[in-house]
Amino acid sequence: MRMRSSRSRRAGAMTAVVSAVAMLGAACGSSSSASTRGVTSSTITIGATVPLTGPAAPGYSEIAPAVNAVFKWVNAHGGVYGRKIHYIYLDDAYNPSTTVTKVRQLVLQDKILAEVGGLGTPPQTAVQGYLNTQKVPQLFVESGCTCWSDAKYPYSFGWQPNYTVEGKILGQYIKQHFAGEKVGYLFQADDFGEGFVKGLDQEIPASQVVSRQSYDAATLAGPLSNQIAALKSAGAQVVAMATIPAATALALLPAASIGYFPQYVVSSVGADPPTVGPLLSSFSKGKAGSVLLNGMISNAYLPPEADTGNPWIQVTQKLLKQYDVGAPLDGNTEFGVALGYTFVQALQTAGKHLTTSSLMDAIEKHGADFITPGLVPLTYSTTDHYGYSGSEVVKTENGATAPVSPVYVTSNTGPITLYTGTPSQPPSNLASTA
Amino acid sequence: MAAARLPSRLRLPDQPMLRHLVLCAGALVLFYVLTVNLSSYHNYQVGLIALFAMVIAGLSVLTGINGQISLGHGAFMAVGAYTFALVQEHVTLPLALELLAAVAASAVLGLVVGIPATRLRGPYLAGMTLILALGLPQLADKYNSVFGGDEGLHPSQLVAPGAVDPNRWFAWITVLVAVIVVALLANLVRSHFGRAMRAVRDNEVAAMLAGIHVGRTKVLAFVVSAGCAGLAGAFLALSGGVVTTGDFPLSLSIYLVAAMVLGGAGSLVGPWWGAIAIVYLPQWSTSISSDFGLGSAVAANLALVIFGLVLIIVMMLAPTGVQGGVRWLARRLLAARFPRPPAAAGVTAVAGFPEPPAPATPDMRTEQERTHP
Amino acid sequence: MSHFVNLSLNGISSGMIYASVALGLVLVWRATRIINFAQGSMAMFSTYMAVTLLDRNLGYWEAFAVALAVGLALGAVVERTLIRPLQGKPELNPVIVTFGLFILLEGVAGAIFGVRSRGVPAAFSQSGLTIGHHRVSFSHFDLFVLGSVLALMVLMLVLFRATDVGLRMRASAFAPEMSRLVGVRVGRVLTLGWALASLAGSLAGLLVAPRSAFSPNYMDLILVYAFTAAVVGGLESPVGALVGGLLTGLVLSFVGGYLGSSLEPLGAAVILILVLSARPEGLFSRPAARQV
Amino acid sequence: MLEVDGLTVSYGPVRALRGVSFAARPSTITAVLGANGAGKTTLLRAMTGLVRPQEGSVRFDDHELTGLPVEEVVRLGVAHVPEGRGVIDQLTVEENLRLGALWRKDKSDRKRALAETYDLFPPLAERRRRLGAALSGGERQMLAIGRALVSRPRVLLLDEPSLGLAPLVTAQLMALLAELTLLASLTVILVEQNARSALSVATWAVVINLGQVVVSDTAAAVGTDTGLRHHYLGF
Repeated sequence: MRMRSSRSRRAGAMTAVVSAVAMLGAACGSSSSASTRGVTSSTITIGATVPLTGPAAPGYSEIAPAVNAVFKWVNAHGGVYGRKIHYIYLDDAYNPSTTVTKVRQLVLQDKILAEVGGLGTPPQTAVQGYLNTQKVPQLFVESGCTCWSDAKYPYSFGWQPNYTVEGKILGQYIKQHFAGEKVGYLFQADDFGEGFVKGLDQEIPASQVVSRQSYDAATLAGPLSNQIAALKSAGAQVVAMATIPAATALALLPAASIGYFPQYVVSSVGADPPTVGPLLSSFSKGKAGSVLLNGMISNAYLPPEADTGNPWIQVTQKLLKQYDVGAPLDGNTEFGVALGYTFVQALQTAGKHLTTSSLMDAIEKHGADFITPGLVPLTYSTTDHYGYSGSEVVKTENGATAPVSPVYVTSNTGPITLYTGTPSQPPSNLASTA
Repeated sequence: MAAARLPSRLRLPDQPMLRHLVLCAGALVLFYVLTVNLSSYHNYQVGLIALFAMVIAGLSVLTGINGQISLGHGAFMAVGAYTFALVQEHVTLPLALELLAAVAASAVLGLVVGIPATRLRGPYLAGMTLILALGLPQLADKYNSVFGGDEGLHPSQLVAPGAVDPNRWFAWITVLVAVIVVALLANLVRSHFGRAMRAVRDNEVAAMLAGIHVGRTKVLAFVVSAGCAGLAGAFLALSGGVVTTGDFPLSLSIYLVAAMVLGGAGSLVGPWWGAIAIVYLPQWSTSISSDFGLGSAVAANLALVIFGLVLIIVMMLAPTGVQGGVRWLARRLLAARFPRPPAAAGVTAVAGFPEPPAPATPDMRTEQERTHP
Repeated sequence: MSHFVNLSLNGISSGMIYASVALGLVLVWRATRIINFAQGSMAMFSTYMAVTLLDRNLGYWEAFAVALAVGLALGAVVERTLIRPLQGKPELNPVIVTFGLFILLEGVAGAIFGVRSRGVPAAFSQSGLTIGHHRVSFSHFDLFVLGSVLALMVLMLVLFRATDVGLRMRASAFAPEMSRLVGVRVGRVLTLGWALASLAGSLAGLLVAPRSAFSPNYMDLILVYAFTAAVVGGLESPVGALVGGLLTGLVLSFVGGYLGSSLEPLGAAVILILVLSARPEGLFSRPAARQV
Repeated sequence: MLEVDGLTVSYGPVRALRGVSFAARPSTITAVLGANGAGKTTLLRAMTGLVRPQEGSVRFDDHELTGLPVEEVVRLGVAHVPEGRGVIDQLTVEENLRLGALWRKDKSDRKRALAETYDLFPPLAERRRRLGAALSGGERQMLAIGRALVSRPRVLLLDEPSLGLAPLVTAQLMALLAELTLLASLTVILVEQNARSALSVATWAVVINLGQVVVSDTAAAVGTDTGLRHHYLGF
C-alpha cells in the first residue's frame, strides 16, 4: 500500500502493527502489567459515561454502541495483544452530578484503565479534575471544548476538532465566498456555541455580522421561530449556526415556513444529513423533507457517509452491520467507529506492556501517526491534546455531502493552512475481516 | 418522630432531646461501622445518601409536618451549591462558614418564595415551585461569566487527614452533618413550632383561632426546608468538586419529592430510605437489566421502567411509604413476640398497611372541600 | 413592529398547545384532585402509536383517530388501575404514582421505539400564510392547531354546560359524596374525566409532534409550561386553561424574543407569581369555592 | 318494607352503632330520635352505604342493601337528604334538582317531577338560575329535599330537616312529609333532635342512645312516656 503522505513511513509501520492484531492475539499469555488498573493478561477494562436517556439521548446514545462495535470486532479477532477490550458505558443522562457518581463507579469499582469517549462538555468537565487527580486518562472526550488540551489536566485528551477551529474554517469560507453579504449567527448559548462564534469572529469582519441569536438547549421545546424572525428582519443572507441536530431542524422549519431561505453554514455537530433530514420530514406532510438541507454548507473531518466508495465508509458499514445490529450509518455511528478505532490504534502502539503511561506515551508521541478515518491527522503531542485540528468544507445536496473546499488545518489562534497530506486507508486486515 | 410510635419496651429516654441524642449517637456508630467496612466507592455513595437525606428531610418537614409542597427544592440546592462555590472562589473561610453561607443564601430564597406561598393551596404552590426549579438554574447559564457556564465552578474538595480514604472522609463529614441536621429537625418537630406547623397543616382556621400566626409558621417552615436544601447543595458541590446548571435539572426536584413520599412524608427516618432509593435504585435497575444481557441503550431505558414501577408499587402497597411499611412490620413482629389485647392495637389492617384511623366525618362536611395534593 | 407581530403569532401558536395540555390537567384535577404529571408522557405514548401506524402507511387521519382513541383508553385504564385504588390514601400518593407513570412510560417508549429523534408529518402545510405582501410565521398547520384546540374547548364547554354527562361530571368534581347520594356513578364519571383529559393530551401530542424533535422526551417541557398555564388560569376552569395557555405562550415568546431564551422559564415564573399574588387560585378561580 | 338488622358501625376504635335493629312499614314515617351523638346520623349513613357496617344488614323489599355502593342503593329508590350541607354550592338550583333525577331512565317523567317540585317549593322556581351557594338556610333545605323528591323515591332518609328552620316552616315541612307518605306512598325515616315535631307526624319511633336502640314503639306510645321523654328526648 502506497502512502504519499509525509507520514507514510510511520503509517506503513502502523499497518504492520495492525496486521499483527489477530496473530498476536492468542500468543500473549502472560503479561507483567497486572499492576496497571484495568489491565490483566486477557482483558482491558475501559469505560465512559454518555447520555442514553433524557433530552440529550437522541442521536448521542448511538455513539457508544458504535465505539463498542470496533471493540467487539477486535475481541472477535483475538483482542489487542491477547487482551479483550471490555467497554463499560453508563448512562449519565447528560447530568454532571450523575457523571461524577458514575465515573467514580467506573474508577473505584470497575477499575477502568481509562475513560474513552465520555460525552459532553458539562458532564466531562465535571469529572476532569477527578480523573486527573486519580491519574486515569480521560481519552477522546466527545466534545469540542478547548478545555481538553490544558496543561493543568495532563490526562485529558480531546478528539474531534474543537468548536473554535470549526468556526474559523467555516468563517473563512464565509469570508471568501460570501464577501459583503449580511451574516447572522444562531448559536447554542453554551460552550459549544460560544466557542464556535469565537472562531467565526476571528474570520468574519464584525461589520458583516448583523444579528447574533442564541437559544438555550435546556429549554428547547419548539421551533426557534423568534430567532429566525429576528435573523430575517435583520436581513441576514448567510446564517452561521452552532446548533445540535434537533435545533438545526427547529430553525430550518420556521424559516422555511416564512419563506426565508438564507445560506446556512452549520457546524458539523448539527449538520449530519441522515440525522437532521428525518427531523425535517414534518415539513408539509413529509414531502419536502431533507430538501430543506439542499445547499447547506458545513464542515467535515470524517469522510461523508454517503460516499460508499470510500473504504472507511465500507469498513464502518460492515462493522456496524455485524457488531451494532440495527444501527444506521449516520454521523453519530461513523463518529463512534472512528473514535473506537483511534483507541485501538493507541492500544496497539502502547504495545504489549500496557500501562497508563505507555498508553499516554503512545498517544502523545505517536498519535499524529495513528491511522484513522479522519481527513486530517490527529495532532496529539505532549503539549497538544486536541485531536483533529482541521476539516474540509462540504455542501449538502439531496441528503449527501460533498466537499467544496480543500482540507484545512488550523489551531485556536494560528493561521488556517492547507493540508496537503492524503487521507489514510483502512489497514488491510480491518478491510478484510470487518 | 420515628421513636414515638415504637412500643415503650425499647426503653428510650422519655425526654425528647435526650432521646434524639441517644438515637443520633446510635446512628453515628452504625454509620462508622458501615463506612469502615465498605469500599471507597460505596463510602462515596454513603456520603451521597447523607446529602440527599438532608434535603429530603427538610422537604419531609415542609410537606409532611406543615402541609406545603415544593417541586422546586432542586433550585434551593442550586443556590446553596453556587453560593458555596462562589464564596470559596472569592474569600477564604473555614468550611463550616462556607456551608453556613450556602444555608443562609438558600434560606433567603426560601423566604422570598415562602411569602407568596403562604396564600397558595397545594397545586398552585406546586406549579410555582416547579417553574422556579426550571427557571432559576437558567440564570447561571445567562450570567455565565459569574457562574462559570458549562464548565461550571470548581470548589475544592475535602482534604482527608492523613491516610483516610478521601471518599470515606467525605462520607464521615456528610453523615455527621446530616445526622445533626436530622436531629435538629427532630427537635424542631417536637417543639412549640412543630406543633404550630402541624396545627397549620391540619386546619389553618383552627390554628389561627388557637393563636398561631399561620403565615409566619408557613414562611418559617419554608425557610428551614430551603436551608436544608442549600446545605445539601453545598455538599453536592463538595462531592464532585464542580457546580454547573446541569446538576440541577427539573427532574432532580421531582425525584426529591418522589423520594420523600417514597420514604414516608413527615418522617425523619423516611428521608434516608428515599435517599437510598435516589442513589441506588438507578444503579440497581441498570445492573438488573444488563444482567439480562440487554444492550446499554435498552438497559438504560429499562432502568427508567424499573424506577417508575418501584414508585408506583410502593405507593400502592405501602401508602405511608417505606418507613410506614417498616414500622408496620416492626409492630407486627413485636406484637407476635409480646401479644397484647387486640383492642389496644386499635385498628385492623384493611389492605396492606393500616393507616391511622381516618378522621371520622359523620357529617357531610368534608365532601365540599376535598383536599388537594 | 413586524418582530412584535411575529412574536405574538409564535406565542399564540405555542400558547394554544399549552392550553390543550393544560385542559387535560384541568379535567384530571376536576375529576380526582390530582395533578397528572404523566399527562405529557401519556400523550407521547399515543402519538408514538400514530407515528408507528403512519410509518406503516396508514392514512394520516386514520392514524390521528387511532391516537385519540388510544389516548382515551389509556386515560381510562390509568384511572382504573393506578388512581382508583389510591382513593382515601394520603393525597400525595396518587401524584407520586403519576410521577412513576411518567418515568415508566418514557422508559417503555425509549426501549420500544428507541430514543432517536425524528420528524412527524403535520396535518397541513407548515408554510406561513401570506397576509398582504408579508409571509407571516403562522401556517395552515398553526390555523389547524388553533382551530382544533378551540373546537376541543368548545366541545368540552358544551359537554359540561349542556349535557347530563357534563352535569354529572361537574357535580362529581365539586361534591363527589353528595353526587353518589343522588345516584351518580361517580367512579365512572372519574374514569370518563381521565379519559377525556388523556384525549385532550393526545390531541396536544399530535399537534406538538410536527413542531418538535420528536423523541420520548418531547413533551416534558411542554408539560411544565402547560402546568404553569393551568395554574395561571385556575385549575378549576377549562376557559382558564385556554387563557392561561395563551398568556404563558405569549410571555415565553416575548421574554425569549426580547430578553433571551435563557430567561424564558424565569419569565413564566414571574408571571405566575404575579398572577397568584393577586389571585391565589388563578385568574378564573371561583369565588364560590368557600373555605370551611 | 325496610328492615335494619343488628347494624354495628365503628370509627376506628370508637363504636358508633351496636346492633341496631328496627323495621319501617311502607308509607309511614318512622322517627329516629336521640340526643346529639347518639348515632342517628351514622345510622342513616350506614343504611345508604356511606359508611360500611362491621356487622348487620339493611334490607329493602327483596334487596340486600348492605355492601352495595351508595349510588346503587339510591338507584333502588332510597333517597338520603344529609344534614345541613347537601346542596352543591357550585351548581345552580335547577342543576341541583336535575341531578336528583338524572339516574332515572324516563326523561319525560323527569321533567314532570321537576315541575312538581317547583310547584311544591315556589321559592326554588324563582331562584332556579341562582347558584346553590346563594341560597338561604331554608331554601337550601327545600332544595335538598326537593332534589330527593324529583327522583320519586320509595324511601326517604331525612337527617335533621328542621335544623335552622323557623318553627312555622318546620310545621309545614312535617305536614308535607305526612302528605307525601299518603300521596306518593313514601316511606320516611326521619332523624330529628326536635322530637316533639317528629313525633307529631310519625307512626313509629325508634329512640337511640349511645349507639343502641333503647325503645322501638309507636310514636304515640313514645310521645306519652314521660320517663323516656325526660331521659332521652329532652322535652
